[in-house]
Amino acid sequence: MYLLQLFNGLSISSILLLVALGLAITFGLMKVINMAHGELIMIGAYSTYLTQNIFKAYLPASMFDWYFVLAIPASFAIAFVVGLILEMSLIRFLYGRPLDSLLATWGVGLVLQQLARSIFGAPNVAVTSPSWLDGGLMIMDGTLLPYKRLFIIALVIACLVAMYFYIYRSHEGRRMRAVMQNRDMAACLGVSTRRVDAMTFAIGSGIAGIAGCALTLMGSIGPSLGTYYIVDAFMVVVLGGVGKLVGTVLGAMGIGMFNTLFEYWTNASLGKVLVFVCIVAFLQWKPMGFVAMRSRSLD
Amino acid sequence: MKKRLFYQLGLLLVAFALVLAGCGGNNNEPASTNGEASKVTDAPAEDGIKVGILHSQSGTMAISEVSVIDAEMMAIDEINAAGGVLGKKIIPVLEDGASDWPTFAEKARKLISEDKVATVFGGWTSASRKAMKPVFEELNGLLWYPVQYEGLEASPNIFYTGATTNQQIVPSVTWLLENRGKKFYLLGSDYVFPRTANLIIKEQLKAEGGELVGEEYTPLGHTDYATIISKIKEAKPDVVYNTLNGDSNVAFFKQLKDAGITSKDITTLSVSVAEEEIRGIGVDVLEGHLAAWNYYQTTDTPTNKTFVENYKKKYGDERVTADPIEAGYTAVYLWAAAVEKAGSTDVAKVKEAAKDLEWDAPEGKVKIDGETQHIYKTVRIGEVQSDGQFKELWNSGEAVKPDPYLKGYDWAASIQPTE
Amino acid sequence: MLQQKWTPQRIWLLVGYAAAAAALFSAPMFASDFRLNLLAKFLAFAIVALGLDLIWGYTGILSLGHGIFFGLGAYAMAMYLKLEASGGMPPDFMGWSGLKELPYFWKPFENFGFAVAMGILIPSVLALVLGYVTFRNRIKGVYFTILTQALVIITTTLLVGQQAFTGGTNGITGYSTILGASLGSADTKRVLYWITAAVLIAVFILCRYIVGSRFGKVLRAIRDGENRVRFIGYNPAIYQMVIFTISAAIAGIAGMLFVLHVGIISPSMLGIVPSIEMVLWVAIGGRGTLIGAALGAIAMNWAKSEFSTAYPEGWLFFMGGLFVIVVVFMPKGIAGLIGQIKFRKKRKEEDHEGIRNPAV
Amino acid sequence: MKESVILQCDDVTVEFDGFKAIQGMNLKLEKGELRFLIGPNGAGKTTMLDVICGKVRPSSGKVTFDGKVDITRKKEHQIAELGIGRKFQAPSIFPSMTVHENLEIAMRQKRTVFATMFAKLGDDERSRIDYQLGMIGLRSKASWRAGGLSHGEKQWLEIGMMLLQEPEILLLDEPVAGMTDKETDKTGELLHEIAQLRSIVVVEHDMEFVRNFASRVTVMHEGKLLKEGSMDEVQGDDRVAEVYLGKRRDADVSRSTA
Repeated sequence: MYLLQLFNGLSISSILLLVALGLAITFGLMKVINMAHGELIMIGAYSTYLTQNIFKAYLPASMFDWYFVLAIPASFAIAFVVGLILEMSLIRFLYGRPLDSLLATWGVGLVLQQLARSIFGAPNVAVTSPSWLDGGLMIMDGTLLPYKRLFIIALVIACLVAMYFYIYRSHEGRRMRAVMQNRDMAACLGVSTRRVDAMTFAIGSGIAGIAGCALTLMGSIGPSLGTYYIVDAFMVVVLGGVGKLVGTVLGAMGIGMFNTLFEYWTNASLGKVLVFVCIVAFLQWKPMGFVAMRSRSLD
Repeated sequence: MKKRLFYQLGLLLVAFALVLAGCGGNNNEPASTNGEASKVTDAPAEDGIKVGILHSQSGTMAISEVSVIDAEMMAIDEINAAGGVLGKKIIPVLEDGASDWPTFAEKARKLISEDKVATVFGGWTSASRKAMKPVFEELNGLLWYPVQYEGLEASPNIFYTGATTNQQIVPSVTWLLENRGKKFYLLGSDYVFPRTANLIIKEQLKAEGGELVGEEYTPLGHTDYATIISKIKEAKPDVVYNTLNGDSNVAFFKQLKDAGITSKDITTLSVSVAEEEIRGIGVDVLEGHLAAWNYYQTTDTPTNKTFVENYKKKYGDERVTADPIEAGYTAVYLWAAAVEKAGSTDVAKVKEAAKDLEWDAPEGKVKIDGETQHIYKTVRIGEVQSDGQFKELWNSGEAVKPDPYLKGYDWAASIQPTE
Repeated sequence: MLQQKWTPQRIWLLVGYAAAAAALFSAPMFASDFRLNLLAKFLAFAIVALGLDLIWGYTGILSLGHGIFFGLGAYAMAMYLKLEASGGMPPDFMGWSGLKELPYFWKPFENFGFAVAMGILIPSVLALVLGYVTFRNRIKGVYFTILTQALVIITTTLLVGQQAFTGGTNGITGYSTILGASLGSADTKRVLYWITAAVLIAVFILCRYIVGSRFGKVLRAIRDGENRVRFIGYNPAIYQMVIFTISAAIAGIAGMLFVLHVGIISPSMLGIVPSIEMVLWVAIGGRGTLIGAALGAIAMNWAKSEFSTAYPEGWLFFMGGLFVIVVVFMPKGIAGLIGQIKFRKKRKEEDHEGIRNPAV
Repeated sequence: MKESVILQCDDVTVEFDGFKAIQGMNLKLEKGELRFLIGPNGAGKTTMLDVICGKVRPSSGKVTFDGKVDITRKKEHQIAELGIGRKFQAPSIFPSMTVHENLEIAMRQKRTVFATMFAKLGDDERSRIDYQLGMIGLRSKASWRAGGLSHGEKQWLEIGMMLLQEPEILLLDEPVAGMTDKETDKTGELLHEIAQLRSIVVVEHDMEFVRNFASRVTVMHEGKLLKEGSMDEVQGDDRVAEVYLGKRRDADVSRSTA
């Protein structure tokens, strides 16, 4: 049973991580408090819903199971484009004003939610998960590890690896880090900061889209989907230490594991309270999160 | 110095304008702001009867409530097409409760005291009803509340057209004990309806020989049920009695299926999952699970046939009807019938006329109970089929008399309100 | 203001304030009962906005947890009202939650004075404790903001979960009288409105005093450069703690008034959404100006009320869009906009005087 | 002579994530002394000031103020209250407040919440501020927003704020950076004037300024004390010439961070 709890904890951590990864970029690297992140997740989920409907309508039933393979890049792409538009029309005015970005993007979130309500209707929509993700891996004494949860763990790892290579190994990534660390200097060296900003934000949004796609396997798809995850996602990033991928992973693991433990020992409501109390206490102890960066500047 | 002062003066001017706009503007010409209220209201206001429709059109509860608005509007249109009430057209005034309880109270107050509506159809959550109740009692308005709820209430200014506990929960528990097993696991969202419902169920289980093997509440908006499902597995219940709210149902049922538990392994009976919710959860995960309601789209009555047809014709073929939708629709007709009988929209007269009023609703014959202002309803237990519709497994035969305080049940003596 | 001279402008300003106060107090004469009730609610919101402006506009701390302080004040008053309605018996929701006895911590709330004191004290003490630990640990900016959100989650989950003691999601509603006077009667409502207006004016004067004092200058210095303040010899943590506590107390007072006018308090009023909305009132009105904050609260709520009536389906587009535009393109809000117009006009006249600070 | 030592740093070591910015630095400052701290970029000069004013905690070593108070465990505001004032490299004034307000809150006074809440600007305080305004030449701009001042004026304002603070020791990090020659000379004279009453430590890159105004100079290199003495002694030292004076100075372009 403890094995299963461990797995559950891992699974919750992976979902949290997936939800927070995009935020780790937009908030962690760019210092934009994007409250519309949840709505970008929602966009990813609705993209999956649309992909499913297109498959249902235009392709033979035998092909249906493969819609999900296409849905992941589709969600990424759509959320990417929305993120790009958002950055170019709005976010670029907000660099260096993190608290203002919080308020403005909250307004954006409201609009996107209502937009979803107008387009898709207020009720939830259903996404049928592909049959190859049904069932699970049976390991001893009837403990079943659902394929969907395993799939999400794998997806997170894939995203992490891709992000790692993009940020730390690619040419584009190097520019991105340069801009995030010293905008003026990067600009002096001929890096187009406008372009890099837009790309970075869009990639963060795209990853939120992937998260939305994955979440269709686990939960509801409706206009308010994003609101369920947004606060948790911020907690993950802050707990981990802003600006560090490793920190985000640790943050997600910490919250996921403790959540499962507390929920198992007490109940869901109390478990949630305890987790948040722990976060508050932890931040008192280490205000900069698990992985902190020191600086010598005055502020 | 000068600039500062001019600047403050400017602000003060704006303040003035606002205060005046906020309070003064309206009194002189009460119709003006109401005129904007809905496009329909611009029609001749004199020879119509205004009614309020107050549900959440935004926020988390919009998921459920928007369909009820549709049903109520349809009933109003039908009645108007048939000549209206007392020879006058019904004019709906729409307001958004925005899933926020104080907003419900505010809008209720506006509908009664500003728009002077004859009655209001509205509310979904218990909290929204509790928020509106004092307003209706204070201003002597009339509210028709269309959703099943936890009982223990009977306001003289509210008509309850959804089921109270003895028309849904109590009979379903009895049925489950007789047909599915004795070991119950109670799972609900952390709010008033599930907690009160489970309080009742626990007493009933004690009295009728059931066994409680677990009880769990999850915060509203909870999205991961892995831990709860392992707890359920450990407890090995025969029945999971599910009072989860809206979105949580989706996560719970999807993850229940992934954990390898089907309706054959454990029976789940839900009281908040209707046809509408099935569409959002997906038939693939819900097939075979049970629900307890008073109405299904498949309920076989002549009125229901035309009701479903008209609803689909009006709002689209893919739409479905469900219990609260039907209860909202019924509420409008019951009110109209009461007004016709009373010959007036006066609250006291309508209430008097509504006593023992009968109507052939889509769910079957319903009757208003004068004492509690609830309605007699038939209890039905249904099983989700692969087409997303319910198959009725059992019904109570005749309409059950509403008993919101469960006075007719000895075991419920301890759950009376203290006041 | 170095020398307080009776310049004509100053007199005009005082006349303006007096007229505004008079307008506030005479509103019951031309407003319908419903409108008066709405206005009273907005005035309560304006009070929170003032408190919020103290910490955000003047000290640079963004709290997304003011809903809690507002709510706790409201709950204190609601407990009193509920006990008065139930005649000291356990209120209805305790009954259907299986609680037969009135819990010990409810009992003192039968006393009106005690309830009012608690409505101020509980939020203050909570803010003091939170402020003490976080500001001492130099948690600031975004981190503080997110911490307050965590606090919101904790408080609301607890309030919802402890249904037997708090009324759960339904909150506490169904009151009858206050100090024996019926809450439903028009006279009581008018008196309550006047009390609210008076409290608003009192809080406004208090805030003006704070902002104008040297204490207020230190707060602005903290906003400009917290570390620099430290090297001058002030302990910013204490200042932040004190102003945060004052702000929370003001929110608690506003909460108590809110309950009197609205007749319900529930955990949803303490949630993240209302807390952000409160900040937005200040943002839209104009952070860093007290009148702006109060006006923002009144204007936004009035707009919300009107638009949600006029366009029940689309009002969120409008509100969301407004938030975005104001925050992004008018960081100083309505007050800033008016300031700009005035400024531009004046500038033509005194073109050569350079950039003067409007504060002196 | 012992009682005239106002500040003594013994064996101070500072580590940043394993990197030793200062290694066993000693520094003794006497009352009324004007001391210049020089050295190439990265020598640890600014960090040394940070240690004294409490911004950075040394990993080992001791800083004693006025012969009795160990200030290494005290917080910044407590150290400031004791009488150590700090001027940062980049002018750090409060930009949204007026020049007058900047001076008002910096002025030596009771700094408790209660005291500031009910403080009234008395005649005495007003004349102190007015005197200071005259000294830093900003009297005509007293009601300007400090953010609108020129760079040099900001530097002056900050010095003025420090003087109103009336500290025993002034720590100045490149006070003449960005000033015109005339302003620089004026600053130098001002420093000498102040040093009559107080002790001053100046970190400076501008060697001409150091040559013109320094009495005693401490040279740091790689976190250690390299040489201490009069300007002539320092200039004559081979090692100093090698690590510092021999190189061309380009302080205005590549500046070590504050």
